[in-house]
Amino acid sequence: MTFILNDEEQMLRDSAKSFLKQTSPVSALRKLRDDKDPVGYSASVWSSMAEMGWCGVLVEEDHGGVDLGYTAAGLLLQEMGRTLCASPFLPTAVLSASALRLAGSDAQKSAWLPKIASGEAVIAFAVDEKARHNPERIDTKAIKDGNGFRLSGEKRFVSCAMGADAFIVAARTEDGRINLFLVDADAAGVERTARRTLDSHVPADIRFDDVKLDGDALLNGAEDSETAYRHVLDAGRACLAAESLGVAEEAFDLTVDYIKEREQFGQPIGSFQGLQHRAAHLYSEMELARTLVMKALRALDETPSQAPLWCAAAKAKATEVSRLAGSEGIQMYGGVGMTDEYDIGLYYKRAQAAGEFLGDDSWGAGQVARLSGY
Amino acid sequence: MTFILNDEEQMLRDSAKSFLKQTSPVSALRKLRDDKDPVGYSASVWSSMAEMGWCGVLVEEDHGGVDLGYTAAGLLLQEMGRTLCASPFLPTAVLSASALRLAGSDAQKSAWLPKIASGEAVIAFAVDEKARHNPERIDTKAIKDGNGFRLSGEKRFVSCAMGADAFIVAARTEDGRINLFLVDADAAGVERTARRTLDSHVPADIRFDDVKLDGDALLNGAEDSETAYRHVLDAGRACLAAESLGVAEEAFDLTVDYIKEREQFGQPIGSFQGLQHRAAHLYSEMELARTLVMKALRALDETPSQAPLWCAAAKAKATEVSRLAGSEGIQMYGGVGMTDEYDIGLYYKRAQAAGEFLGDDSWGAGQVARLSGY
Amino acid sequence: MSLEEFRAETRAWLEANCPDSMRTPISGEGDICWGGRDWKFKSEDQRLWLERMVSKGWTVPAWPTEYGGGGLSKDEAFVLKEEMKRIGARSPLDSFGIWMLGPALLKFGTHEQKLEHLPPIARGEIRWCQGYSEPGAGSDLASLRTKGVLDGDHYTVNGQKVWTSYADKSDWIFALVRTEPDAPKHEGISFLLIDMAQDGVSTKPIKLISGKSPFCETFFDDAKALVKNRVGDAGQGWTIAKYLLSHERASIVSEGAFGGLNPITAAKASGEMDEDGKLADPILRGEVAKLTIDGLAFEATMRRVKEEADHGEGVGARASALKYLGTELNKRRHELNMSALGSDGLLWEGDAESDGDPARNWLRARANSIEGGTSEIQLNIVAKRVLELPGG
Amino acid sequence: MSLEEFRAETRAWLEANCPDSMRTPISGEGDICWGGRDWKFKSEDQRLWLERMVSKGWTVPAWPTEYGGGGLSKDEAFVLKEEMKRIGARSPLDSFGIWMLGPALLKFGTHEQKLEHLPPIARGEIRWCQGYSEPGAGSDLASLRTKGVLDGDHYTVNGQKVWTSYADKSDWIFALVRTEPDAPKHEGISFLLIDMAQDGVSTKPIKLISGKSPFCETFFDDAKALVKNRVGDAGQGWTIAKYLLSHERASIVSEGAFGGLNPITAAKASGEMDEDGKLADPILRGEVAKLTIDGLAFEATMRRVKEEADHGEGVGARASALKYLGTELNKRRHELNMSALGSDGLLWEGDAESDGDPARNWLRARANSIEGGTSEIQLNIVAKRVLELPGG
Repeated sequence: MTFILNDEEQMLRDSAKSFLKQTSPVSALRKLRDDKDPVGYSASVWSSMAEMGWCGVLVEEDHGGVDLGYTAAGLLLQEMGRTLCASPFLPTAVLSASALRLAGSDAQKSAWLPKIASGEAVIAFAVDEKARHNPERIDTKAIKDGNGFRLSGEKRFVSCAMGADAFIVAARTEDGRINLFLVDADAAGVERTARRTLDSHVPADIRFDDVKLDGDALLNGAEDSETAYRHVLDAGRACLAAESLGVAEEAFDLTVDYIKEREQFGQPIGSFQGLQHRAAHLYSEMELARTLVMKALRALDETPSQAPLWCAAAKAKATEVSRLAGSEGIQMYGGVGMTDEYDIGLYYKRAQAAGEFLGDDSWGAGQVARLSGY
Repeated sequence: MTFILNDEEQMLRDSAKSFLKQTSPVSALRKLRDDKDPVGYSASVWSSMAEMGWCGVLVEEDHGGVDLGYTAAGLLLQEMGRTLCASPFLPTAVLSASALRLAGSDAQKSAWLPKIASGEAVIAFAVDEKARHNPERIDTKAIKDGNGFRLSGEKRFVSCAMGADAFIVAARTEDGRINLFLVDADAAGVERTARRTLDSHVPADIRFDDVKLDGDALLNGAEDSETAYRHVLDAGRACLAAESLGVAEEAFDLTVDYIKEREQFGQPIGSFQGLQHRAAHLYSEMELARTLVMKALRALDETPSQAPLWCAAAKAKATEVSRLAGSEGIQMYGGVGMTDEYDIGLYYKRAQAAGEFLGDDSWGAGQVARLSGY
Repeated sequence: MSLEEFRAETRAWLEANCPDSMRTPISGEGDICWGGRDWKFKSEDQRLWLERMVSKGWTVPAWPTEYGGGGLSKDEAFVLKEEMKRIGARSPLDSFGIWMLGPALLKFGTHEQKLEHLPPIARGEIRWCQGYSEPGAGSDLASLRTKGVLDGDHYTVNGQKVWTSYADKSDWIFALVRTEPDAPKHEGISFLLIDMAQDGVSTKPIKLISGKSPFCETFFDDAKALVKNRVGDAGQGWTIAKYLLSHERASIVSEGAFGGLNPITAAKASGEMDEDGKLADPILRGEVAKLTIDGLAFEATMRRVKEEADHGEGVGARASALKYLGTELNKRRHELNMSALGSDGLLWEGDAESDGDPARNWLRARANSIEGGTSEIQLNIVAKRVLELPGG
Repeated sequence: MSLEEFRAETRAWLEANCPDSMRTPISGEGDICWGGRDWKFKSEDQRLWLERMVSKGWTVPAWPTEYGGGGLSKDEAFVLKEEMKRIGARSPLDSFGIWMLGPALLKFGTHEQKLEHLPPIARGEIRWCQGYSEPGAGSDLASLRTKGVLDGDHYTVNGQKVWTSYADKSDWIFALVRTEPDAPKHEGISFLLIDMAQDGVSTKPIKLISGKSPFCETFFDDAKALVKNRVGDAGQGWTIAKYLLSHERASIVSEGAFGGLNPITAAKASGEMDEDGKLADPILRGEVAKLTIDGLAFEATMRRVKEEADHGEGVGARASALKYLGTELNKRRHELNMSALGSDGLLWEGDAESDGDPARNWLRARANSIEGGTSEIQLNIVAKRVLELPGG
């Protein structure tokens, strides 16, 4: 593997940077928040992403995608992190697209992947049922019923679920295994409740009350559901870590700029060694996070067997570092860092939310210990 | 309870300070080390301690002690920490005296407590059998044999055991309970091996090979052995925490003095904000350790039911803070801190050893969680 | 009267006079009684409780009776506090007048100033706010620019303050104003009491990252402050402010030690304990245990330092270490609360009024290490004044 | 020759020429081959292995052949490294001449200097040590006081150096010496090569807290250094030293990333794993897991930065961040080793030669963040040169 971006990746990142800066700056998130947007993201930004091919970044060309791989997906999310862009990119273009690609039947793939690539369909990915992430704690049941299933259970804080056309739901079948099911958002017995979160996103709690599913709702293609489930979560962790890294980088850049300008006691506060050492420490920690994110993304693309370890490590480190960048940012801004007027607080909030989703730093450390065999 | 020392305590501390400074400065430890002293402490200092009543600090007056309580014992150890005085005070005057007092029969008390108070007897206290402290992991067996017992097992790194006349040994009886036994150091089947440790102390590994004990070797008086065992360990933790605190305080004072004097780039290094903030942080942390140590000692004297929590917390914090004081000390001293010529390294080594004994900071934190019910 | 007699009488009086609803824990800021000209009592019991306590002088039990206080000794005031705590009685009145201006006036004010201003504070009639910080001044308070020009019996004040708590709800402001422009930085500032019910004073709330707006910007536009309402001498403002800052420090610290949600109750609330009653995530549990240790240590340290201070050893610059420890600890507590709550902690608003409280309190806690002197300033103070390290 | 051909040839040569005993891991410092006038080979194989590698120029594979090197390209040198690693071949020769003086001479030396000094380094005939630090100078290298006075064809050198690694076993020293007393601090220092086999040079080992004495004090008492052995211009010493410091930084970092005991192997050795194969203490396990993450991250970061440097993005001041991260990480690793070892880690000396190694290595690691520029210096460099924060 190489840590160096190839020309294609470089171009993708540059174009993402300029697109997001123009179309989805931090003020766009503020507007979604202040308007109490019902889905929490901009449909027009989402369409533009589709036009640029982003939505199909993990979709094969046969199904209308551009198939650039996880490194590319991660680079896009890193840039989205930098401008706090809220979109269904992670749940739809990463998690759901990956699940369909790995475990979808030909029919499922043909039905959904082109719609994902074109931006027509938003699919949410429903995992957790309790407050803290744990992919083994799945109590939602899918009970065999004729050729189909009956689905019951509750999922919590599902990203972008309010605007979703369908969900991919992790549920336990009677054999105790975790399987993935495609569930129409409008199916009878599905009830979703918007949850407005501190990062101004709008996930939803979803209740499945004896929802009748056809047999072909089950994802069971080239790979079985459970294998795909674990791989998709790894991919989600690496990509979300990339977003957290972007959040950290922008928060850090804002802070460094601020302490260069801001004067106290007749000199820029960035000239005080106390702050200098902490800023340099944070920079050093970010170097580590940068490496792990890249390593995890490349592992997904090139050496999938190594991905679980690197994805868990990347998620843990990016969570830790982005929260540190946010909290140090607010402290170094001082009083104005506490005001809604400055953006630094929005970065801190997103760092917290992105950190919690798919496993925070404690969870990630535990996972690294397990995978390392101690 | 009060955090303020009463006049008696104040006097005790002041006299300990001046005695230790004169009789047992750091150079005394260096000499024991360089002479490869076989027991690792000075018999003459130990006699002087006995003359001043220290050895009987926890022994009732009936048995020749001064019975001043755990706060007094802790104050003495804190001062010993400051000069790195090595002595059998903790194993004999604290652990063994407490065990005998709590669980000794009248005969055992009459036989041993006066000897402890007078400095005639050194008794080591043998608990751990594995590398990390855990009071539940006792595999040494005491099997009933007629009116007596047969003792088999191995104890590791038992403090001051090379100079001991007897040991108090934690062993499991056939009912699965932990009991304490008084074992003569010269008994047949007892074998001890000196272990020279990094702090220049000389603990010993002790092997008990089917050692025959009389029935009255069992400590089973006013309190049963197992209750006494736990209480004695708590007391040991608080007192050892007090020693660690003394180690931290002296290391810190040395360091602060050093950075006031030492110049770099034309100014004292103590004027650089980077070091100032770290020194101030360490000072603040030491304030917390100071409180916990005092709280634990007072709890042992006044509200024993609260002692387990405070003793575990004090041990954990004092371990953490003394190690931090040592490592920050070496870093702030710079190159000369790495040389044997300066004392700071000796403080760091003792902090490490005292930290490990009777449970380090990880163990203490786990214990606090258990005792707090989570 | 002996202390025991005082305790018995106090207990009986509280039993008879504290309404039942005033013995329940406050559920949020909305339950606090702040007083002031425009105060609307939240309940009849709240009004009654204030009135009864005012009649005893027990809103400010240790102030002299002639200024509206209870005239209690330190020990008696402590007994009153204990007895109130025993029955869970709410504070009848909270205000910056009680916490900050009162102590300043008692120490630096004239008899006339005390007579004019203290009783309305004690009775909850006038609500005060504090005007120290200015935009751009931050930790460097001595660089203040709000100006007061002497003009006969009054100063004409122009400038802007920031971080004035509840200025939009207050009646008067005590403010630091540069009245001696030619004096050295620290010596040109006076401590002025300014009536906010005049055209020259206006306020604008500041929206915080927590979504709340407890602070305002306050503008002085040819505002008038009578010379008789200058506390202390002209140019003595800095001295008084420093005295008050140490009071503020103490109050922020005690807030830091205050109960509320902790990671264990949080984990219980979010269902993150396992069947053995252990925190399910072992690594998070380790972090929480270290917080428990530091929390026990900090609360006991507050008691120790108080005891030592009573014993005559003084607190002095060590207060800065406490402020640092308490506020950093409180931030850590809130961070671990959020971790223990997982996605539940992310909730910002919902149907229940308390929805979003953990997140908002987590964000609010970030200010602890900024307000009342940043953590960096406290560490500087410890380094210079406790450790006596050389100046940089 | 293509790289693949080179690999095949190299593999075959190594197979044929590396003695079996030179393919086993070194068990300690005693197994390192340092060379020098007084060198005693530890084994015949060690001698043979050095001789054979010298014959290929592969003790310094990338140096030009005329100076005793192998003349390999960067890629070829990398292949050689990989192939040696493949069979676990030991380094045939380690020395400060290879790591430090060589690069300096290659960059700043004259052709004559290179011809005179590089081949003996490559052949392990002359052992060098470094004379930079002085008592009291510490991080402030520019304040050096060792003086050199020009006297015809040589300088007369007087003064004292400290922290000269293995000076008591070395033949020559490269030293920073103040030769232009009137120039500004940084511009008055020259880089001199001094033969230690003269009466004017003496050494005294320094005993460390680890109980070892790898460093010395070195005294110059009218020692002579020929002018032709001045590297660079008079006064250019600081520039050369800075260049070398970055080399030293890199070597300390890679030592930091080096294998050896880790908390897992330590816990296994001390019997502190539970039946499930988990580290028995769950809180320690959490700390170790965080170390694992940072360790993975750091090692991969070293590879990333190397790759980026090869790709032309340069390393520059980022090397300071790496030095900081690597050394702090190594200290943490040793601390956790000690925790995992429990009382076993406390052992200082015993019957086995390796008894006490964990404790001594733990103490040795404390120097990582002091030598080669302290962590504080590295953070200063990152702050100023990477983040471009203003001067204090």
